[in-house]
This record gives sequence, C-alpha cells and structure tokens, in this order.
Amino acid sequence: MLPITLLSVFGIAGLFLGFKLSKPTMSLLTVLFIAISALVFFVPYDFPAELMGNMMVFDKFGVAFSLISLFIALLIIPMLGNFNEKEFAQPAEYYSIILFSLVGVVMMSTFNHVLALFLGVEILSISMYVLTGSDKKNIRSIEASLKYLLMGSFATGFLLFGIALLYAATGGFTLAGYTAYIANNINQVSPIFYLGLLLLMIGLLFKVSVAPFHFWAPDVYDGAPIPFTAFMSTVVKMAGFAALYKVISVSMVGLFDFWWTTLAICALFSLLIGNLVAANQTSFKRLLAYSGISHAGYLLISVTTAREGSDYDLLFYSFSYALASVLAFYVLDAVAKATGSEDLDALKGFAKSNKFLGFVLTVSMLSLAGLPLTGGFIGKFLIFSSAIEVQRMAWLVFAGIMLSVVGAYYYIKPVAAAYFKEGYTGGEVEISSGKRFAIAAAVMLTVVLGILPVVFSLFYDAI
Amino acid sequence: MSVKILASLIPLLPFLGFIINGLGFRTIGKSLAATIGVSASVLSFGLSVWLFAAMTGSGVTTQEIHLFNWITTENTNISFSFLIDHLTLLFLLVVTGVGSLIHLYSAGYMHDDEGFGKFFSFLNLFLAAMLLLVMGNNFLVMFIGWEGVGLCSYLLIGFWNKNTAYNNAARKAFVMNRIGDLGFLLGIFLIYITFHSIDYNTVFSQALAGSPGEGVMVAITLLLFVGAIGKSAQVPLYTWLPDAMAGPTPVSALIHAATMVTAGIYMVIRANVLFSLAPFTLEFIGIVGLVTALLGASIGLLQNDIKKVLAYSTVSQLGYMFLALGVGAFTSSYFHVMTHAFFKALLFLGAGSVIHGMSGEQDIRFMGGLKSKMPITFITFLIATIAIAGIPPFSGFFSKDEILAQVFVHSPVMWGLAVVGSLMTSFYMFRLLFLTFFGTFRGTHQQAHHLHESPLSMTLPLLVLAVLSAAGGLINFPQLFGGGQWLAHFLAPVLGGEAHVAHLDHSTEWMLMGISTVGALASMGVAYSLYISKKQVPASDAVEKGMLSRLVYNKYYVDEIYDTLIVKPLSSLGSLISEFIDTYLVDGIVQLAGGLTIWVGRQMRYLQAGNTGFYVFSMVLGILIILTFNLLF
Amino acid sequence: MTEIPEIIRLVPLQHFMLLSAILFCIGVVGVLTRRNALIIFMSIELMLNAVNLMLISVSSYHSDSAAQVFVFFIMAVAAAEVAVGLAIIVMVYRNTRNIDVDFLNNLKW
Amino acid sequence: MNALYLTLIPIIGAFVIYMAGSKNAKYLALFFSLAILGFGLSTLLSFNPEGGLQGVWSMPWLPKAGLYLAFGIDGISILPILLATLITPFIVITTFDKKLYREELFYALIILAQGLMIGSFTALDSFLFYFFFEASLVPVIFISAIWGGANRIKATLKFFIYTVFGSLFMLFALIFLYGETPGAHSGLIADFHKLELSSTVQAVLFACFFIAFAIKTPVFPFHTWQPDAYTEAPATGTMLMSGIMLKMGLYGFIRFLLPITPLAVSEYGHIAIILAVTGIIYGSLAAVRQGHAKRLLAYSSFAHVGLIAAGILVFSKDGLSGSLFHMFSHGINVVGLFFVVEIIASRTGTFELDKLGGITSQARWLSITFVVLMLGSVALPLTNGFVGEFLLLFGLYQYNPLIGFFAGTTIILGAVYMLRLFQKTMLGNAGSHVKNFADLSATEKWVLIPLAILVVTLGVYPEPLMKLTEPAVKQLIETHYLGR
Amino acid sequence: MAEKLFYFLSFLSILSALMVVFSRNPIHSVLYLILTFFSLSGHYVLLNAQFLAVVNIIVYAGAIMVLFLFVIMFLNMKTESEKPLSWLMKLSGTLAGGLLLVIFVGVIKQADRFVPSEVDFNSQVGLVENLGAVLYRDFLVPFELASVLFLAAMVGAVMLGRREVGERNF
Repeated sequence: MLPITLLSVFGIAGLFLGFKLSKPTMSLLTVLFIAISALVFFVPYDFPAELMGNMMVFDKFGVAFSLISLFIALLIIPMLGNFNEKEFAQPAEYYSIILFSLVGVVMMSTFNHVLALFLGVEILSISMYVLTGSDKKNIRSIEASLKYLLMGSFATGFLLFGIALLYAATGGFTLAGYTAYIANNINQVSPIFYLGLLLLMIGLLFKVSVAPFHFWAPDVYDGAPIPFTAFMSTVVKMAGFAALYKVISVSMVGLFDFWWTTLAICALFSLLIGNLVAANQTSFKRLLAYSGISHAGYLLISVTTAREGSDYDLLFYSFSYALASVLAFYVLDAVAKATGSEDLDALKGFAKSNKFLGFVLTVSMLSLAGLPLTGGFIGKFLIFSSAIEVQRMAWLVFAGIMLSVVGAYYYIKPVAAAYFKEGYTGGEVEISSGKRFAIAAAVMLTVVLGILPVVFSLFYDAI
Repeated sequence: MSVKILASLIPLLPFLGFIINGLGFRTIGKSLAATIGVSASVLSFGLSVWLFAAMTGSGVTTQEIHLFNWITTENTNISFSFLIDHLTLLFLLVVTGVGSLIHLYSAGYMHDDEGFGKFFSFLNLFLAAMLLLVMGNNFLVMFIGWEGVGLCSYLLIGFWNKNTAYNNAARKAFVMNRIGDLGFLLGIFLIYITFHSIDYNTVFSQALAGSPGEGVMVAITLLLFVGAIGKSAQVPLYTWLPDAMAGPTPVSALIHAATMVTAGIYMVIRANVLFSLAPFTLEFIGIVGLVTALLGASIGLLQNDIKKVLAYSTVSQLGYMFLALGVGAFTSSYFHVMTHAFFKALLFLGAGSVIHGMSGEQDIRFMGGLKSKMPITFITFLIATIAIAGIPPFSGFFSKDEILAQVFVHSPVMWGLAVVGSLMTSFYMFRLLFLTFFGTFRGTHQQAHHLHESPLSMTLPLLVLAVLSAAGGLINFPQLFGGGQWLAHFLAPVLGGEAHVAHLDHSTEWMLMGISTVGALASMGVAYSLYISKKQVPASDAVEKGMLSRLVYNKYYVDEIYDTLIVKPLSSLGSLISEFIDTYLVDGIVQLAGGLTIWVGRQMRYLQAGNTGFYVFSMVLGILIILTFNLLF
Repeated sequence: MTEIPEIIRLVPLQHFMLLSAILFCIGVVGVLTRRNALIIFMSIELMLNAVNLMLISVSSYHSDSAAQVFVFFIMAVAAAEVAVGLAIIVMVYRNTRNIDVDFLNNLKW
Repeated sequence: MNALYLTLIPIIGAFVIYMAGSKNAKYLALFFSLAILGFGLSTLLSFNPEGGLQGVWSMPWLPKAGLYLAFGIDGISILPILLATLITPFIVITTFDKKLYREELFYALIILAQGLMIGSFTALDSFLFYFFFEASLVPVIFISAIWGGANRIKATLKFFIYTVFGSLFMLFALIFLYGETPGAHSGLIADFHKLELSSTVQAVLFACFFIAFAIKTPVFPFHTWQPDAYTEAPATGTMLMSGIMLKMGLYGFIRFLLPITPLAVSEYGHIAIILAVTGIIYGSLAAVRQGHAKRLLAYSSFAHVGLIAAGILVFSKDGLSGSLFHMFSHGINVVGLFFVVEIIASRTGTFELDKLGGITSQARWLSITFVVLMLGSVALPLTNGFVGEFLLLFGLYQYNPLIGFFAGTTIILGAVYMLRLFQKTMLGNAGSHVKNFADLSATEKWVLIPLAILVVTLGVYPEPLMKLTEPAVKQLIETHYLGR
Repeated sequence: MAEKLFYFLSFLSILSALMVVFSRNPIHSVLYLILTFFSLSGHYVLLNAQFLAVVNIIVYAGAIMVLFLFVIMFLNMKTESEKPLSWLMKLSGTLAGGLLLVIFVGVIKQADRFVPSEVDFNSQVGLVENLGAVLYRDFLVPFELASVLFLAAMVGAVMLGRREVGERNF
C-alpha cells in the first residue's frame, strides 16, 4: 500500500516540479521516485487491514510482479529523452502519468477485490490512451490513440459485464469469493457464472493482446511514440498477465477443465498470428508489436498451465521478455532518431558504426527468439516444462516450440540487417549516460538470467 | 637381429626410400635419388633372399610376426602382423627381384625426366605396398597392400600429370580397382562374420574343420574374387589395364605386368582353402579367366601400339592364370605368374628400350628393322616372345603347358578354347616382333638418326630377365622330362586345397604338348608370312576396315559400352542431383515449407487492415465463438 | 428488516438482467454498425450503463450495498474516460477534420 | 573440474581477445587455442577409459527445476572434445596470412565457438547441452555472415533457421523427457537414460531427436542448407561447421537417440539408416559432377557424415566405435581439405574447377599434403579415414549386407569425386586462373603438414584412440541395446 | 403498478437505446442517450437505489452527456459527415449483436429464479447514508485511488486537448 501511496504522491509532486526543473533532472527524479517506491515494498509496514478493505493483497506474487514492473518502468524512463526533445513535449506530464499508471500496475498485480482490478485497469488504460496520443502532431499517434481508446473501452465494457455477471452468480467481488463459490458449487456452477467468467477473461485477454483480441495492438504499438510503445508492450502487458493469472489460474483453478481449451486455443492463435505476421513485417516497430502478440501467446501457455510454480514461470518469462523488449526498443529509438525511419531497412549496417547498440540488438533478439545464453531461453524452458506436465497440453507445447522457428527467422532479420548488410544512413548514435546505464543493466540481466537463472530465484525467495 | 625386425625391414626399406625421395624430391640430386631408390629395393631383395635361405634352411614353414594391434573394438580385433610362409617367400623373391631389376632399369630409362626423384619414391612406395600385400597375416593387411598398390598404380599411371588423357587413365584405373576393392572388403566382412577372425590361419583351419556351408563359402569367395577381378584386370573390369599403359614403361613392366596385377592370383592362392570349398566359384573363375584370355588375346591381334599389344597380352595371360585357378591348379597358376613376371617384364622393358630408342614413338607401324640397331634389346625381346608364345624350351612353354594340361583334365572344351587363345598369343607376339625388329625402318628420318641401343642400366636388367625367362621353367620342371616339380612340393604346405589335382597319363600329356607347340609354331609361321614375306604393314587408322576387324581393332567397343551404360548415366544422375533434384526438389520442399509459412502470414496480415470497425467486429466474432463453444458444448 | 419493495416481489431478477443484456447488446450493435467515433463512444457508455443496471438490480435483490458502490466507481471511471476520450476525439478532429473511424487507417498490416 | 575449464577457458578467452583489440588478436587467439589444446591433452593423459564419467563439475543451475550446470567427460565425449581442442589452433592459424576486417571480433568468435562447442560435448545436463547446441550457432553465424561470400546472408539465414527448426524438435523432446522424470524432475541426461518409456512415446521422441540431429549433421533429406552454407561461409566458418559443429549432431545421436529410445531405434532405426545411406550415395553423386570446389567438398562431407550417422544408428559396438573414431578423423580431413581449397582459391581467385589445373608442378608441398588429406578422405588403408570407414561399413554390413553394400559404394564414388577434384585442380595443364602459384607459406605448412601427419599416424596406429572409447561404447550397448 | 412501470421504463429505455444507435444525427443520439439514462434512473428508483438514480442523472445526463453535446456542437458535426456503412456490415454487425443477445438470454434464462428472503432483506442499502458508510469504510482505498485516476485523466485531457502553436481551435 505504501508504494501506491508514494507513487501517487510522487506523481502529483512531479506535476508541480515540472514547472521548475529541466528535462534531464525530471527524468532522473522520476527514476528516483520509482526506485524509492520499489524499495518501499521491502519496508515491513502494513496498512491496517480494516483500512485496506480487502482490496489488495500484497502477497509474494503481487509484490514480485509489482517490483519487476517498476524495475522495467525504471529502465524505460531514460528512453523518453529523445521524445522529450519535441517542441510540444510536456515531460512533467509524461512522467507523472507514468507514475500514475504504475499505481494501476501495482493495483492489477496485487488486487483481491475486482474493483481494484477494474480501477487499476482503468488507470493504466486511460494513462495509455493519453500517452499513445502524446505525439500530438503525428497523425499515426493520434490514430493509434483513438483506436486504443475505442477498443479499450469497448473491452472494458465486456470486462465489467463479466464482473457484473459474476456478482450476480456469487454475490461478491473478491477472488476468494469466486474460489469459494466454485468450491461450494463444483457440480452445479451457474451458467451465469460461466458467462461472467468468460467475459471477464475476454476483457483481460484483450488487455494483454491475445488473439483474437489482438487487433488493436499492432496499430497502437506502431503509432505510439517509441518509449510508450516500450512501456505498453512490457509493463502494461505484464500487469495484464498478472491480473489474468490471478483471476483465471488462481481463483478459478477449480474450473480448469472449463476454461483451459479456450485459453489454449487463444494461445495457439496468438502464437500463429504473432509469429507468422511478424515474419512479414518490414517495419521494425511493427515487428516488435507482433512479436509482443506471440509472446503473449507464450505467456498465456503459462497461465493456462496453472500449476504450482506457474507463477514463477510467468514472472520469469515476463521479466526476461520485458528486458529484451526494452533493449529492442532502445535500439529502435536510436535508429529512428538517427535515420528518421522505423523500418528494418533503416537498420542496415547499423552495427558497423554502433558496436554497442549492435551488440544490444543481438542480445535482445536472441533473448526474444528464446535462444540460449539469454533469459528468453530459460523463460521458455520454464513455461514449457511446466506445461508438459499437463498431458493434454503437449500439442500446445509442441506448437509453441515449433513456432519459435518462425520467431528465430524474424528476430534474426534485424541482426542480419545490422551486422551483415550495408547502407546505414545515420551516424553514430549518441547515447546519454542514463540510457547507457539502463541498457547495460538490461543486457547484463538478460545474460545473467540466461546463464545463472539462480539469481532470479534468489530474488524471488527474498520477497 | 631377430627375424621380426628383418622381416619388417623388407617392406620398411622401400617405404623409407619413398619417404626420403618423396620429401626430398627436387632437393636430392638424381644420382642420389636413384641410389636410394635402387638400393632400397635391392636391400629388401637381399633380405628376402636371406629370409628364404633362413627359412628353407631351418625347415620352418610358417612364421608369424606380430607387430601391433591395428583396429580394435569391443568385438573386432585386427592386428597388424606378418605371416611368412612359402607362398610369401616366393612372392617376396619375385616382387623384390623383378622390382630391383626394374628399379635399376628405371634409373636409365627415366634419367632425363624432371620427376626422377618422384618416380623413384613412387616406385619404392609401390614395392612397400606390394610387400605388405604378400606379407600380411590377415586379409585386412592384404587389403592395405591391395589398396596401396592401387594408389601407386594411380600415381604412376598419371605420372606425367600434365596430360589429361593420362590423368583420366590413372583415375579410371583407381576407380575400377576400387570397385573390386569394395567386393574384397565385403568379402572380408563376411569372413569376419563367419569365422570371427580374418587371420589366415584361424580362418583356414576353421573352414577346414567345419565348413560353414557351401552357400556362405561361395558368397565369400565370389566377393573376394570381385576384388581379384578388379586388381587383376579380368572381364568385366579389365579395361583400365590397357589404358594404364599411359604410365612410364618401367611402371607398366613392374606394376601392370609382373606384380600388382598378379595380386588377384596371390589372393586366390592364399585363400585356396576357401576357394576349394566353393566349387561353384572355382568354376566361375575358370570361365571368367577363359573369357578374359580369349578376349585379351583377340584384341591384341590387331593393336598397333607396342605397349597396348603387351597390355592385352597381359590381360590374356592373367586370364590363363585364373583359368588355372578355376580348375584348381594353384601351383600351375603360380608357376605361370612367375614365368609371366619374367618374360612380360622383359617384354615391357624391351618395349621401353625400343620406345626409348625411338624417342617416344610407340606405334609399331612406324618401326621396323630395329634388330640391327638395338641388338641386345632384340635378342632379349625374342627370347621373351618365344617364352610367351609357349614354344619350348623357354619358361612359358612349361608353365602354360601345365595349365593347359590341368584344364584338359577338367574340361576338354575349355582346353580347346584355351589352345585357341594360345595360338592367338603366338600370332600377335610374333607380329609384334616382326613388325618392330624386322623389315625396314618406317619411322621419320630424325628418329632413324637418333636410334641407339639403350645404356647398360637398361640392358642389364634385360639380360638378367632374359636368362630368367629362358630358364624359369626349371623351377617346376615337369615329371615328364624327369623334373622334380620343386615348386609344387615347395608350395604344398600352403595349398591345403589342391589335394585333388589329377595326373594325366604321359601319352596324353605328350599329345597336348605337341598340339600346343605345333599350333604356336604355325601361328608364328602365319605371322612370318604376313609380315615378313608379304611385308604387310597394318593399315593406318584412316583406312576402312571390315566389320570384324573394326570390332576387334576398337576393342569390341567395351569402353564405349561402359561409358554409355554406366559412366554417362551415373554422371548425368550426378548432374541431375546437384543441379535439379537437390536445389529444386529436396530443397524445394524446404523452401516451400518456409515460403508457405510466410505466405500464410502475409494473408493473415491483410486482416490487419487498419479498419477499426473490422477489428471490433472480429473481436465480437471471437467472443461469440468462445461463448458458443464454451456454453453450448 | 424492512418490507421488500413491490417490484422485487413482482418482477423476477431475470427480467432486469435481460433488460441489461438487451441494452448491452444494443450498445455492442452500435459499436459495430456506426463509424462516428462519438457515437461509438456513446454506445460504449450505453454498455456501461447496462452493467450498472445489472449491478444495481442484483444488489437490490440481494440487498448488498457493495455493488452499488461499485456502480458509483463505474460512473466515476466512465466520466474520466469520457474526458480523455473526448479530448482525443477533439484532437483527431483537429488533425483530420473527421471523426469517422474508417477514415483513419494509416496504421495497418 | 577439467570439463568445466575446457568449456570456460575459451569463452573467457574470447572476451579477452575481443577486449584486447585487433592488434594482437590473432596471437592471443593462437595462445588461447594452444592453451586449450594443452589442457585437452592433459585431460587426455589423465583420462581413464574404464573410469566412466570424469572431470565432473556441477552446480545447480535452476535448483527448483532440477537443472544443473554439470560438466564432465566420458568415453563418448572424449574424442569430440579432443577434436575440438585439436582442430581449433589449426583453424586459427589458417587465417594468419590474411588481413581481416575487425580481427578482434573474428578471433573472439572463433574461440567462443570452440568453447561453446566443447560445452555441448561436456554438458551432462540435457538443457545445458541444448543451450550449447544452440549457442554455438551464434558465433558461427556471425563468422559466416560477416566474412562470407556474396550470397552469405541468404545462405547463413537458411542455415540458421533450418538448424533452429531442427533443434526445436529436440527441445520439445527434452522438455517432454524432463516432464517424465520422476519426483521433482531433473534435466540430467543420465536421468533421461534411466527412463522407461512406452514404445509410442519412444517413437515420437525418436522422430524428434532424429530430425533435430539429422538437420545438424546433416542426414538426407535434411541437408539442403549445407552446400550453400559451406560454400558461402569463409573458410574458417566452413571449418568450424564441418570440423566440429556437425559432430554435435552425431554426438547427439549417440548421447540421446540411442540410449533414450532404444525400442524405437530397433523398430524404426532402419528408416533412418536407409535415409543416411541414401545420403551417402546421393551426396557422392552430387559431388561427382560438381564444378565448384567448395561445394564438392560440402557434398563429400555430407556423404561422409551420412555414413557415420548410419553407423551410429546400427547401434553396434563396431558402428559406435567406428563412428566416434571417424568423427575424429573426418574433422581432421575436412578441415585440411577445406583449407587446401581455400589456399587454391585465395591464390587463383576462383573455386571453379574448370578454371584451375596444373598446380602440382608449382606447389610441391601443397600437392603432398593435398594427396595425403585426399587419401584420408577416400579412406585408403593406413590413413585415418579407413579405420573409421572400415568399422562403420562393417557395422552396417552386419546390420544388413545389402545396406552395407550400398554404403560401401562410398569407397568407389568417394574415389571418383575426390580424384576428380584433385585432377581438376592440381593436375593437367595450368588452368586459366593459375599463374605463378606460390607453394605453401610457413604458416600454411604449420597447418597442413601436422594435419597430414595426423592423417597417417591415426591410420597406422589408431589403437590409443580406440581404447579411449571402447569401455564407454561397451557400457552403452550393454545397458541400452535391446536387440532388433 | 410497479410491475407495469418497470415494463414501461424498460420499453422506453430499449427504444431510446435503439434510437441512439440508429439516429443519423449525432445530436439526436445524444438526446436519446439522455432519455435512456433517465429511464434507467427510473429503474434505479424502483429498485430503491435512490442515491445512484440521482448520481446517474447528475453525472451521466448532466455532466457526461453535456460534454458530448458540447463537443458535437463545437465540431459542428453534420448528419452526413458519417459515411454510411455498407448494408452487409450493418447486417452482420446487427446479427453479431443479436447472436450475443441470444447467448446472454439463453444463459440468463437458465439461471435459477432468485427470491429474496423476507428475513434478512434490507431495503435501505441504496440510501446515501448506508452507501456512504460502505464507501468510506470498505472502499476507502479505491475511493482514494480513484482520485489518481481522475488526476491522470485530467492531466491527460488537458495535455491532449491543449491547442499547440499553429493549431486551430477546433
């Protein structure tokens, strides 16, 4: 609870400080704010339960998810540097909105009462609508914002209708209530409950851009300014999965037989669409967007598995995916700045004049492709090795593994362009020290997660 | 020094010669290279003689020398060991003896060649490999030598490697040999599987003790014989041998007449126990041998290249040897191997001497009247011709006659055919002799001017070989003439399988001898009348020939048939694979799979048309499907 | 404690739920068949109101106040969403002079 | 510990080389490769063939999941490890005469590739194996795609995608097996070996493993990446791929396929063997008419490894011993031959056989070494090639004489295409591109002469190497072979 | 009586909701939507949720819809501004919505009829007093956090809605 409070306060404070402070200072300050809020998780202080009203539970899962989300957000903050240079940019607002949206993230990761979920989703979504459209002179950004808004609120409608139906069936809003209802009526679950569950699930699937509810994602990711795309495809997605996992895999696990096929098929479709369409992209940014859909598919496999330890798998995978994505977006940001293009062709020969970023790109792509030496591989391993325990999901595991080959194909394309081809038009890209720090941290972590994944379980055990 | 070391030195010395000359090529002077090469072979000849003397003196018939384990796995153990017995000793003597002479000859013959040192090194390597072949105590060591001599044959045929035709000939020889080698290798596998060993002693004693069944024996021996077919140039794998004449003449003499090509015979004699247990194979060998003998001889009738004639003659003579093997006359076969080694080496060296004198000319149509210019060559060549024609009292008569006698016992029909072959032999050899040495010189003026007798290093071996060719028959002098058949007795311990050879009564034997001798003389007469009396010279290639003679002149078109039936189809298959099947079919499927995946992705991509209405509609559609699916089913 | 209101006794809860479902679906149809961003947005508001109706009716039948507070939050959120949404629509209009969603398809494939 | 050092030192070395800059890169690379070779030799000296698994080092990797960072050496892996340590110094030296773009990266990648490849041989945990199996692709890909020929990117990508595609099958199989292990699960290969799986499951796993390793090796019809990749890669990349990398596939057959799915091997092994043998003939025939020297060698390598794969799948002592030995000798021969071809191409500027010829009279040392390597490749007795091929063919012949015969045609066809290669490049009249051909330089001699000596030495006296593998092969067969 | 009122209000709300969707003129849509809200407020009153009925009027009909109206008038939207959709899309859209409704109806009809028991029924839950107590006790945290939402929305709306240099007002 304390981190949420702090984030809100810092957000407000940021708005005011924005009048006085320069852009780099704001950036640094925001990093500091987020870091403090994250550290506060470790302060052994609990709000009185009666004040909490059972809205949120700061359990291991929620705290871990919140922490890594905050950490990823921390890594993304320096990326705003380029965007902040636009003449209409309002850095203080961006930072504050990000801080506010992080409140939503923490709420989604730790909710117990679906109202907290709903509020969290909305805080996050509304912030994202705004941030997506923040490149105000760019028609693509605006279009993305509108599409996101319309489809997002449409999905929210389904989410709410689901919640309402669940309420009609169970008379409550808490996850514990749902679990209890299932336990008490295991043989005569009301059809209304089923319907509500499905609609709630659909609402959340939309938020995490799982096929067939993924249509918004490529366009929105494509249109949004790069740092916010990075934010959306990592932090927002992670929060969505945390919520989905809590709702479906934890509280509804008694109805596993009911929902697993749906999720499995959605996962399959995400993998298919994400991978196959990404393979046809010429724009690096859009490629990353589709790759996000395919990773949603992998994460959904973990959600569907719903076994003991799946939470850890989910966490690990999201973290490694987010790290790699952030790196990819950093590279994209640099290339876009240098060449003015977000296409794959803009990357041609990029690594020759930008050795560091070339290396970063390689690490990131390898991790996203799930090749060894990187966290992406361990993440995939964890997910698949859990999923294989559920015998009937073997086909999904097989499909997931096999579709990685398509992933390998399109992830290697940027690397191949950067290293093996000629024709880079931009010069050497200046990387500010903040960015350098963030990138270095993410690279290190990606590699460390790949080679010594023990580190992550140490972190997890420490919470 | 122990026998082990000395025996090992026999192949090792030439091998060292090979290393020294091979690595020092172009840095070692010619005389030194010759010294090294010749002395290596002479030394190993000396050692062989010593070994021969030591073993016959002490009465030891066999001696095994274990050197080291070569290939060992959990259930296979193949050692690198030597077996010295009487058969080996005889081959050692022939190989090193003839080999030394030819080394000596080469020192003169190759003197002006820039690859002099290389030549000696290869020659030494050949000697080493050939010695390994005959010294091994198991089939695989024989196989080492077997392939080793094949390699040397390749290297030496293509010795003048700027000439593409020579290179092709070399390649052809190696590849054809390899076809046989595969059979040999498979035979070795089958032997191993049957007897769990490939040591001669173990295999033979087991085969004698309890035969594993005739079928298996036939299979083993047929496979081994395939190896022999390749190495010893029998039908159908004989075509490489005439082409092999591309190599320098000493090579033809040593490898393609005296030693390497007889390796097949050595192998059959060595494995006589196995072959005797497979009568079918023996019959088959006999037929193959007979066919080869006739085919080779008939082609030889009309060839004009001095070396080609000799080459076909070799093919034909090898056929006789196999014929002998086929009727179970292993001693006779070996006897012929030995005499053939003498007189055929002599013929080749003589031919080499002629070619040397003629500055490289090999076509007998452009020779003639050389007997006065090259007397030593002429006389030795004459001796060899008489020997090969089977006219008494030279060695060829005895060895060939023994074979014919044994064949007669086996089957008079085969004998009849064999005699026909022998008549042809006599004819083409005398044709060769007459065209080359008699009459008037038909070459260019320049050649005539240059014509000379060869140097001593070349004529000395000729003389030695002439003596051997003349007197070689003594070694197995038939009982008929009061001889003791020393060779037969000497080889008896080795030939476990020859027990059944029948003996003819003397009158039949006399008759057979008479027929073949008279026939040979008659053929000589025909040749004399044609080429001396009528002074005919074979027509030039441009002249139209009768169908039969054209067929024979073009070697029955066997090369062309092989080319169209085997080489061309395989090589077009190769082109087809590498240019079409691999890129378009096999890889096509791969590319198609990849392409299809991408294509599907591209189609899916069109769903993402940027149309919010459609997006929302798809979402609702998705919801509908999920709801229907979950709530109805 | 107190008397059950007439409507709760007479009208089955299902009818309220049906009404709510009907309104919700009308909202969905509106989203699906209209291309004016504002009207789509209004349809979405309609859907939210359907949810509100559902929650309130169930809440009243169960005499549980939590859902009504929930509705309160939904209204608040809806208001916030509308504020942002209208800002975005205005921004779109400023840049394109059009708020037809089909008109906007720069982002595709 | 040795196993760990062997894996780790090159990886560290690669970083050192990269950091040290391009000036001393080649010498540092040579230093490291020699150091590893020394280390490999000392490992060899201390290796006890009867001692089973040795030099073990392990620590938990993913403790909860039962994965270990476990390294060790046994009789199966000792030869591939030795090969990797032995070949790399030569590969490094081959480039000494050249001026390369970004040398520090180049040499770092070579040494890194070596480390990762050794890692795949020393890994005792299946996922660690997979890890190295995939990771070793990365440096090789980079070497090929940065320093390669004109079509390098396309060929390299194809290679990459194809291999990854294959190894994903393996990943599936490994994950499945992992799920089958009792209790808290374990990824150790040894634990996989203990599993008793039903025949259907084995069949599926067999298919997965076979595809994975067949692509890596490659076995017909999964080979089509190979000619392109070998041709387009720089010589160094080709050597790494053909010399060491493809051994990972063969090693995988022995390590995974045979012991884990013995039932399926006895049931479906013949299909795989027939494919492999088809590949021998197919590859040989394709090589026979090949006009591009490197492509010819690529097909030849494909044919040879087909034989090795077939020999492995026979699952007999002869086949396995032979395959392990032949893996070793194939590595030596193929590296040597590719280097020879590279030398010729770098001096004449072409790989086209029709434009070459007549080199032998100008380059004696090249001729000698080329002949020796060629003889090793055509498996002439007393060269290293023969020992392996003999055992492999023997194993195949015992399996089925007809298959043995078809596999045996490699003896004939091998001679056909290798002699053609030799003749077209070295013999005859000087080709259009052959002018003033310089004989081997000192550094080139340092590569080719030792390799040639190895070819002969191993052929004459293979026993020490055979002894290394014998107990392990015996143990493998006795524990897992089920007859057919 | 209450029953009839319910059905009347239901009819009214459905009709006006349909009109929202089918009106060509956006202003009509807005007005019909307001009508829908009013009828829904009527339902709320019937259900004893007077507080929410009032809030609904104030927030929705009063604030939100007026905002809509303003925007429409600012943008000066004409009826024709919307390109008519193809009948196919319209049909399929309607069909999809109809199918969705069928599923909902099917599910809801299957549900057991709920009859509140006389014993623990509380008609006072919808009153402001009661709600206030719940809101500030159980829902305190979300209540406070809703302010974050508002703040974010406000900042965002201002940020996006602000006219940049060189941009037109509307």
